[in-house]
Amino acid sequence: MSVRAEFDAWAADGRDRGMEDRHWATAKHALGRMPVEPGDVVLDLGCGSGYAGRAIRDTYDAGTVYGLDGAPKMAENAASYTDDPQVGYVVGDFGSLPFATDAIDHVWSMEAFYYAADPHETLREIARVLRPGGTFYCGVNFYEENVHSHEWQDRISVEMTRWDAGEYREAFRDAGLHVAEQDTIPDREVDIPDESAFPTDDWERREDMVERYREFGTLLTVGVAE
Amino acid sequence: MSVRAEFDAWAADGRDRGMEDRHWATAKHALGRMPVEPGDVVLDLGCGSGYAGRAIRDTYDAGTVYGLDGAPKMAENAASYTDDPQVGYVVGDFGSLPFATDAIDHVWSMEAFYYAADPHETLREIARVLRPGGTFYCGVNFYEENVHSHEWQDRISVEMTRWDAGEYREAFRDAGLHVAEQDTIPDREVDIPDESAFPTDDWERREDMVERYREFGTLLTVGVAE
Amino acid sequence: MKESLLDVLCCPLDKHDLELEDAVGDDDVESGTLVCTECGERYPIEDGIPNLLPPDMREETPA
Amino acid sequence: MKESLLDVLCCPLDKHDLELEDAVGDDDVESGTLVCTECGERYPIEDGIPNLLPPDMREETPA
Ligand SMILES: Nc1ncnc2c1ncn2[C@@H]1O[C@H](CSCC[C@H](N)C(=O)O)[C@@H](O)[C@H]1O
Ligand SMILES: Nc1ncnc2c1ncn2[C@@H]1O[C@H](CSCC[C@H](N)C(=O)O)[C@@H](O)[C@H]1O
Repeated sequence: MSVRAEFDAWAADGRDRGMEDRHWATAKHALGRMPVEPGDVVLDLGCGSGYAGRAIRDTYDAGTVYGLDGAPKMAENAASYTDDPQVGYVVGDFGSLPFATDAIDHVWSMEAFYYAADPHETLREIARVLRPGGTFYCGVNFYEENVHSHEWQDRISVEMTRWDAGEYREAFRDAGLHVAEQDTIPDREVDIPDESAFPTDDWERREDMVERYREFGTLLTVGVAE
Repeated sequence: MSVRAEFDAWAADGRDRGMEDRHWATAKHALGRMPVEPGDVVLDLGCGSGYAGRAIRDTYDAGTVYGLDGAPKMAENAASYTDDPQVGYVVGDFGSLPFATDAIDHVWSMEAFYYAADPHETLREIARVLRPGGTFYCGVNFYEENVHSHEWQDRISVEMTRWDAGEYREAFRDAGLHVAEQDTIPDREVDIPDESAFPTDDWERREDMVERYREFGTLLTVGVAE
Repeated sequence: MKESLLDVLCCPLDKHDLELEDAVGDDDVESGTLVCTECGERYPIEDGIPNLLPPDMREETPA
Repeated sequence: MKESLLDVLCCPLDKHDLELEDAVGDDDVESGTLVCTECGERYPIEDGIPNLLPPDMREETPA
């Protein structure tokens, strides 16, 4: 199934907002680290509901924020949540970004990068659209060390890339992005029930749930364009 | 009084180890974000007891770690805590680094940068010794937003630089360092007594102590050399 | 979309500039077509959102 | 100090290479002098630690 078909369905049944709620606990910490200056142009790749871009615009007084998504219904939903004229949405694919070379100060992508059909090509595209010194903030909870994420692939028709932390660093560098930082950001907010509640529908063992959220959380890799 | 006189005295009365204990709670989080690869050459500016450089060497299998300090007794103490042949210490000043251009992969500095007599010159020196794409991790708990730190200047003879977060970003860029991230890292470990214990010797009000440690913590700014 | 978006957009295929045709709406374009100044590929704007998927990924929505 | 440290060290004043003189100790130099190949400034190594403070900041330790 295509990105469009899969994620249009997600948007239609409200999963864009559901993801926003779940991803905010880690996203906000990564967003808080970004060196965005007033007036900067920021691109949110795989924006879903678009919450991250709007937070960047509000918090940092960013000049313009663009959200790109491959699913038209996601972009439509995102557009319907704001009437800020400095925020815009486009439908496009990670594989061939419709943005001019050096046009962007910062690229943000949360829980989306691993859906790229050719992640190396996507990194080269990101390096191309970023001005020299611009940053790429890439957050992923689907990654090799997070063993609890491995089964997610079975539940989704789009093929996912599962790199480990070192592979992310190497791929960034191959694409011309200096690696400035790498970190796992724990989700300290998700409610983890008492021992007695396990097994739950989703988790056999409490310690796995703790590890998944409080330890592995979201892997953040920050690149800086040459 | 000179850096040497002030901090030799600190080293002589064991304050190098005391700082190590207190700084570790925030330092370890910043250290954990560094993109150090096996074999990299790392420089610890104002190394004090040298704990950070040794942690980098051990955690990342760094090739060589050098600690620089302006107080000979600090460097002596640091050297006495390790016999790792891949770790070395030198006495030197932040104002004129005795390292070759492009010789260093990553520079680390914890609670030390604000003692530089000319912080702009020190940033230029750091940009010079870093290879293109190398990172500068700069942690400071003495900074403008941390109002509880302002009085520290009264207790020390060396003049301190008190920039706010924006001034750090601007000064980094002026010196040729792209800003990749800025964050405040809370100290979640220092013991904060119950309300009933206040005022303590050091703190009038509990909420100030909470703000100082749990909120302001250490301001981390990460630069990447052009 | 705001017309200023044209300053940063480009053709996803060959990265050349785009030109706006048949625009409905003023500064805030509701519908129209973005045309690549190099390869001539045409990209629709619908409900104010430009669709810049490469043509082979774009399933035409019924008119 | 390890002799390999010379590969990355330089004169703090003019950033030129340093040469090792009067070294005591093998690969692991206990004492000696680092001399700038350009300006000739001399920097002592004591207890295995080179003192590369600029000369005006270096207070001589009694011999
Ligand atoms: N190849 C591709 N090109 C563009 N968008 C893609 C894509 N593959 C997946 N996406 C989009 O990426 C999003 C992943 S879900 C994450 C949404 C949002 N960033 C959040 O944090 O909640 C979906 O909206 C999906 O449509
Ligand atoms: N101008 C200067 N040049 C070199 N070192 C300096 C300096 N000013 C201060 N220092 C050194 O910087 C250190 C600051 S204390 C911090 C020590 C250590 N990084 C830690 O986290 O605990 C002291 O050891 C002091 O001697």
